[in-house]
Amino acid sequence: MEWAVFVPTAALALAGGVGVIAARQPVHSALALLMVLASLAVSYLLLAAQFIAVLQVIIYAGAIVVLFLFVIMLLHARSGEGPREKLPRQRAEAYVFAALYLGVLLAAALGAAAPLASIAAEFGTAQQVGESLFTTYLLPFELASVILLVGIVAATVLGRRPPEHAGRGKG
Amino acid sequence: MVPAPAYLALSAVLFTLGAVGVLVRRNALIIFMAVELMLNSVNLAFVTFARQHGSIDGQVAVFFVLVVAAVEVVVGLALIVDIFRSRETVDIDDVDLLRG
Amino acid sequence: MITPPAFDLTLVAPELIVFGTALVVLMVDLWLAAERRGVLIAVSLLGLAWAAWMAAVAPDGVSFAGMYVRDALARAGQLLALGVTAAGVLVAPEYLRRGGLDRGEYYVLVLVAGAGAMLMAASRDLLMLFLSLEVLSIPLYILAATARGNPRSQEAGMKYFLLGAFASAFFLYGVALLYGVTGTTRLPDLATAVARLGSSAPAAAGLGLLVIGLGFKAAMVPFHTWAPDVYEGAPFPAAAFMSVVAKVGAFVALLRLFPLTLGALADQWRLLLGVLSAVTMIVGNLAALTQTGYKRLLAYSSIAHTGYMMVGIAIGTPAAVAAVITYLAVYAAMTTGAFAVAIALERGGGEADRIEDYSGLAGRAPLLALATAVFMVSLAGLPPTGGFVAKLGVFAAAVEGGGPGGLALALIGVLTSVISVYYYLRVAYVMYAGEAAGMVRIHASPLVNAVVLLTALVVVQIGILPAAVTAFAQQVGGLLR
Amino acid sequence: MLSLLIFLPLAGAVLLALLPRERQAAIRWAGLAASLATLLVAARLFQIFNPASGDMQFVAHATWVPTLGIGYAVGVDGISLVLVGLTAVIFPLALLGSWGSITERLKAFTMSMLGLETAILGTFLSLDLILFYVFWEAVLIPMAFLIGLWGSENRRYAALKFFLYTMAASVLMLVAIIALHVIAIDGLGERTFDLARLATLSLPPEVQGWLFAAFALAFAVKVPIWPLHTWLPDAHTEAPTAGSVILAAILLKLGTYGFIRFGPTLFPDALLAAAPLLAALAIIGILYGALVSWAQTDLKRLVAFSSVSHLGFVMLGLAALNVQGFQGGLIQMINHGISTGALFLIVGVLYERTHSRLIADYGGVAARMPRFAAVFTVVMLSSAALPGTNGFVGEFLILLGAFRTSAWWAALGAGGVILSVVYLLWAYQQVMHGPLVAKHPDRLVDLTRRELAVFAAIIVMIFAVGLYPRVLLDRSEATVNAVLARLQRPAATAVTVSPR
Amino acid sequence: MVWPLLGWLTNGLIGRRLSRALAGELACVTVAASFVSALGVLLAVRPAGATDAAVSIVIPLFRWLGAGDLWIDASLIIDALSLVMALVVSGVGFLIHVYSLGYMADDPDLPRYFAYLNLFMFAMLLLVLAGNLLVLFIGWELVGVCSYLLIGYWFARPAAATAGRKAFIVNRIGDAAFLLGLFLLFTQLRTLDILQIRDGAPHLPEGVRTLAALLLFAGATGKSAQLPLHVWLPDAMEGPTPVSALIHAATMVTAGVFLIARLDRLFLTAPVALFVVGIVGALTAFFAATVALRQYDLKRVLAYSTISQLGYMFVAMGALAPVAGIFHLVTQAFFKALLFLAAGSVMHAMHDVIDMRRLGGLARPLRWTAGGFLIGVLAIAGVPPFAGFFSKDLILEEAFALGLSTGNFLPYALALVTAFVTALYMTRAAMLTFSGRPAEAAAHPHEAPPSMLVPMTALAALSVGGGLLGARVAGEPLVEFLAPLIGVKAGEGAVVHPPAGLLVGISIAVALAGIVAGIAVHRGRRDPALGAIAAFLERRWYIDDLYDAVIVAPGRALARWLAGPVDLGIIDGAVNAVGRVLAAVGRAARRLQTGYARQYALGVLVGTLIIVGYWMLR
Repeated sequence: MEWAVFVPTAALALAGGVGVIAARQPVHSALALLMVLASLAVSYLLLAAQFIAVLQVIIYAGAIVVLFLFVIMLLHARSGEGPREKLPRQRAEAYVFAALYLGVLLAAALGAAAPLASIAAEFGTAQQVGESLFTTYLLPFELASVILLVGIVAATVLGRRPPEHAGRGKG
Repeated sequence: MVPAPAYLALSAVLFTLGAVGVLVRRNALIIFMAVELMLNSVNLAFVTFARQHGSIDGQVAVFFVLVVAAVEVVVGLALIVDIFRSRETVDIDDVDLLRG
Repeated sequence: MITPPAFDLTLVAPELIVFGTALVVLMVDLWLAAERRGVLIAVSLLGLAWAAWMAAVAPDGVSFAGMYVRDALARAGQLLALGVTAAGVLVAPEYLRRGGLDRGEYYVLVLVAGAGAMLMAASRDLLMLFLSLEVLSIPLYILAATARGNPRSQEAGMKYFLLGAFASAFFLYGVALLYGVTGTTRLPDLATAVARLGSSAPAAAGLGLLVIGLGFKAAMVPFHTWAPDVYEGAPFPAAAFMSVVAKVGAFVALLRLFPLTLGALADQWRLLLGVLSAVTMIVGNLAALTQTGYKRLLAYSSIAHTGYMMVGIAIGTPAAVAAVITYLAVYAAMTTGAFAVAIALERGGGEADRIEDYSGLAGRAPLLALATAVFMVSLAGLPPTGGFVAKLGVFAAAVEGGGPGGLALALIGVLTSVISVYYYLRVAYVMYAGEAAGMVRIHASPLVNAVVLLTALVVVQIGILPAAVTAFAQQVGGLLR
Repeated sequence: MLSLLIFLPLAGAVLLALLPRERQAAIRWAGLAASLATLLVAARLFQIFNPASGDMQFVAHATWVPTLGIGYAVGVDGISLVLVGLTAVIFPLALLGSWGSITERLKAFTMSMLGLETAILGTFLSLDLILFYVFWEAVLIPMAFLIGLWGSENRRYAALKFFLYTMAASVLMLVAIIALHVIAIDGLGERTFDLARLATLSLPPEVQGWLFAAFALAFAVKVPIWPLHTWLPDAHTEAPTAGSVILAAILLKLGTYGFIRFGPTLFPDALLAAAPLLAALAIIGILYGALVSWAQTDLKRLVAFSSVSHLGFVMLGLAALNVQGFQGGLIQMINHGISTGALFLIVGVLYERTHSRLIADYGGVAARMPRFAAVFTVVMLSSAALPGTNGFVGEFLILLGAFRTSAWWAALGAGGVILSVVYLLWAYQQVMHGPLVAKHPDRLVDLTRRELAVFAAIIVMIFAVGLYPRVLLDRSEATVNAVLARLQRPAATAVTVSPR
Repeated sequence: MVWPLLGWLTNGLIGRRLSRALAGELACVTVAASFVSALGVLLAVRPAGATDAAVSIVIPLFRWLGAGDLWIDASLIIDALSLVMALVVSGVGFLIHVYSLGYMADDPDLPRYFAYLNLFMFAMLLLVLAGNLLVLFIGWELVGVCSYLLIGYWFARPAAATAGRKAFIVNRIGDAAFLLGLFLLFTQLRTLDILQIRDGAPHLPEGVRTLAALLLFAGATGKSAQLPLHVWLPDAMEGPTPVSALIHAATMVTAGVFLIARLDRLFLTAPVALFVVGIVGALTAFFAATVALRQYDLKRVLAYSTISQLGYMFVAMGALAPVAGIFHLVTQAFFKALLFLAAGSVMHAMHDVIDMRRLGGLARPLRWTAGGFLIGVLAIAGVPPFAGFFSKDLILEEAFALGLSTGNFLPYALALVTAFVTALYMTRAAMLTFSGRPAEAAAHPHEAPPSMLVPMTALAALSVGGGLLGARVAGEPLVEFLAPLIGVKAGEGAVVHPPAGLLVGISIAVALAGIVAGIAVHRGRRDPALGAIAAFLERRWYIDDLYDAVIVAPGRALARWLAGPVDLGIIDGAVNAVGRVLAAVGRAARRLQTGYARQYALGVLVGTLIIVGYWMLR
């Protein structure tokens, strides 16, 4: 039963993954990414991570991909790649090493696999995750807030109009 | 029940796909998406391992990764926009003043 | 009902204070008139001083469900991070004013990054470590790009960010794998679990991926490639700060992770880290040989120094750990100093980042030149400066605790040090022998001068009377026993 | 006492830093005063030194870096005493000798010189290996600056080469020092770099061999032993007069001193085994240096290669491993300091007047500068080891010592005695004799009173050592015997192995 | 006893100092004082020595140097030998000082000249009086230096400077051997004290004795210009003529002979070494005499004659007759100095023309000089009753005796032939210079001033009468004085006494025949030697050329080769190559830094692959 769900989602995720890196237009990539994210959300449900699945949809699909799309529209048409490939060997090398790496990674990940544990019904609920966040993971949780703060500062620093005679130094 | 190796294999493949994207694409936006892909594959691994151990820690980790990923996207996109304003390009290979 | 766990706020007081200071600076900046930014400096320094005091007196302990630990290593990391953060605050204002980049957020980012480095020293959990790393890194990405409108600065920020995020993903996958095999991210549990597993491919892969994440921050070869470009492109104060703070964070984390946590498994990682350190020493020094830019020179030099410190990590004995701490202190002082000197100079309205720009400095600013000479001599590892004491400690530990491999590392270390003499002394030579460079002006900012003076004093002090520093470092090494 | 001696010049340099740059005369006098004060202290040391004892005297101990077992330990014995004396004497002379020729960056120059003096004295007096190494390396920095800043056209290359070459060799010594320290942790049960403590270790021969090789390499480059000498001609040629003088007179002695100080004390077996090799290289150096000198066109290069030859003699004496050889080597170190230092001053005198170091640019100078000719003659003859001058005492003892170890060594070494006359007389004739060859003959004015004073002091030393060498020999005899006694211990067991 | 000696020593030193400031007279006075002191010492010793002439009085001065078991005491020896030598040195030296006053009168650099000369006197006296071989060696080298300085006195002349250098270097070669001999003796005997060596030498193993003797003899050949180290002496004639007379005829060159006499017990107990000494001496005597036949430079003729005569002295040594050698040394000092001074007088008169082909007919204007020269010629030719006759005859006798006892008649034969040739070339020289047509350059030859003539006269007198010192008719005072001291008594080794009268007759006949032949040859305007032989002789047996071709030129080439290709090319090249390689690697490392972030990322991936792969497979 679960296989029936898993196989299509996995296929969609893989297709989306290929789509992200293969699409000519950034918009297509973004949509492919959305597909991956959604597929993964389904997987999370299969893995008894309801809360995470919800977060996945809300934050990733709802916020991050939208942000990407927003920027793509902002930069508009000229956001493509340059005409000239400056690193002619890069692509081939990337494929070769990535394939090797995939082998390594598969070996490692599959080596870490174990039978699934039996879990309680409330496993992965918002309440359980939240409880963990506010007890065991209180300090990291606070740190996450700091990171978000940094994101805000970054946006203000980088988003502001550059100063008049900016850019000391060369160039 | 779908066993853990299936999820983990998917995770590994997605991670590699993301890495390939970073390496072969020149559009900075797509590169960032590829990085997001890699982070998501990590999340899948975390969730799988959490299920495998029956411990919630892995899912909490995903929460943090999500936060970091969001902030990275903000920072990265801000940088792209900034560069685009001055150079009119998002091709990462055009960003090569510094070398040697 | 959720009951928060028992936690001890005094334990995390130093970090809290720094974060608080950052918030205060952020808020105050909103209301502050542009010409009164000096207040921000004062506030930052006060906060850092308070944090340092707390870091010095706060008791040891573990809290937050075992996420956070305060011990000698944490204290060393915190004090070092606080020191370099203070320097990072001090060297900036004059430069920023010159470049029209003077914004309160700059200090906020410096403070947050500093706090991140502090937390890396105190993290007792891989997720904690990951978050601390990001708290450290993300501000640095932004700092590198602070010189808005300058393509080089933008490029620096972009490259740093892109590669940093790439490396972070690897690090995270490592965390995931380790969690997968052991079911925990808490370091002590992890250590026992990995030890129980014996030789396990996923655990090994996980540890390897952790090395990559931290090695990237420390600019270890082959993950160093970002460093020269980023240092060169980043505004001088940012480069100065990131070159030391990232190193402090990365190395305290490496110390925490390998010798302290996984010491029992030294057989598994010693050779690998040793080879990496050797490669790093060689590549860093050789690539620096033919550089003409001051920043790039310092960048490659920082890579080389990563190699030297890695020797200590790879050896992993108490003496080696102590040596790494000493080395970090010396490295922080001399690199900050070397950058600070450059911040005081300006060529044609821009940064004086070519070695020729230092030509004839001795005639124009003898004390500045003398300090630079001290930094260069120390970077080269020559007595009677801290650089020598630092290298001596590392190499002595390597010979003592590393067997034939340690001896080999020590030999590679001393020989590459000889190579480094060539490029460091070239700077000193140009300062003393060259004609005064045209278009180069000297901005004698009291703050920058103070940093130069202090770092020079530290370098000389550690060179001549290192006992206090080495005794403190030995406490850290003592954690192993 | 010893610490005062070591740091007195440095204190002078620090005080000098307070003087304004423009007051050149004051700077010169202050520098001279500091070096003379050091000389006074050294003289007092010479006076109160007990020549009957072969042990370290005036030893001072202090902990320095307790966690690493590094101590501050200084002491003086007969061997270091005479070298300290040489150092203290040469520095004022070198300062006087470059009185007028350095006008740019005078303050930095004088400070470098004084800093150099501290480093050199420290090297001679250190009894802790790390302390020794610190001073040893610290010597490089001011010296490289002296060459690099006040040298002639190719100075940068020469300074870097000097620095890198000598440092590359000495870092291996650092590793060996550390290794020794590590061995001591097991062997003695304590962390120490103290020479006296480490000397009580009995190391297996193979370990000794490796450690000695590392030490010897550092010293060999400094000496320099053929074929590790090529930094020397460049450094000498490009250095300013004072730099050349210090380099030749004192710096090269650091290497030979190292052999004496550490060879018998720490690595007696290795030294015994390596002695024939050292002797062979020394002999090659003697002959090679002399021959190559003969083919030089540049006066300073010629003197530099003569140093290779002379230091070959010193090494030959040391390799003889007997009293005469050691004493001769020691005396020859002093002699070379005096005579070759003087030769560089002489070249400096010529250079100051005509700005040429090329032999071809000179001829018949004796007619224009008779007093200079007389000085040159005496110095040259001293360098050629004429009896009655200092050089003879050294070479005689060395060759005698060598002869007692192996007649062939002495026979080949005696070839160097002949060749030294060949190149020295050749150079002297080219410069001083024959018809006058000079672009500006009027510039060839005879020695000034200051120069004459410097040379008078040197000539007095030449004859003093030549006629009454016991001033030095008596003070070092007991020490040399004590040092050599270290070699006897293993020799007793090695009798069956060693052919000698 | 000590006082005159100390005064003596200080005379030498202080004289040297003062003469720099004052004129040359002072130098003469100091040397005269030396002579007088020596005489005084002689008179003081004589009564004591009447009963035991072998006594040697040692005067220790101070302990010079010590290292281990080596202790060198600076000390002096007063005994018959040293006194004889001291008297000759200071006596002839004094005369030549006086002569120099006239000869060098118009030289601008006179103080320097006399300073050198006095230094030489000091060194020579040190040499002859030394009580320790090392002290002797000091004097030995010092005289070499003075010789160098004096030969090169006119340093502006390249030939003079070069000649001085050559003299020094060739001497140094011998000295190096000497030094090795010292080492050998010291390692065997643990002392360098001359008296102790004399006592200890006979007890040494034969091989050691021979080797030591040969090494010392090698030193002696350098100083005394014997084959093959004779080449410097003819060139040394570039120095002022009084210098040639003093150093290169009368005193310094005899040091080698003196050395052997001083260490007689070592040499006389080393037959192989003695054999070599005799052969070398005889060969040298013959060689130099033949070369002298074809020289046109008057001083060079005299130089070769000196070499030849020195050869005689070594023949005497080789014939176990050191006393005869010393005797000839003394007489030779007289007549050779006389000949040189006369030659100097000719030069003085002829404005430094010295080529005999441009001289001639000077007998008339230079009457005194010619007379002196003639006496010298007769003396050197060995015509009785001149001094040379007695000493040379004694040597011939001893050589013959050696032949009788050992069957080695070569020294005798060569010596006899040489006696003939000597008479021949000396006669030729005298005839060329003084008789015949007045030469082209003889513009206005004028006789020398009294300061030059008086010493010549004195020497002439000594040349005439000096032979009596050793003549049998006069009771052999010198031999008697020396013999007890110099170990083996002269002739002791000779089992068969030679027929003395016959030998005397032969030598007289040979000498006269030589003179007659010389006159005949000169009259006949024929060259004394023909064709290829003439060229052979003129080129001095090609020995100088051989040295140039075999040693000097290759040495120079070797030096250049070492300095160029080897030192700069290989050794230094290797050092610089290290630097270049490192820099090249550095540049390569820089090229890896392409500036493309994607490539850096690839690097990260590859690094990860290696690290993780390694770690997993480990």
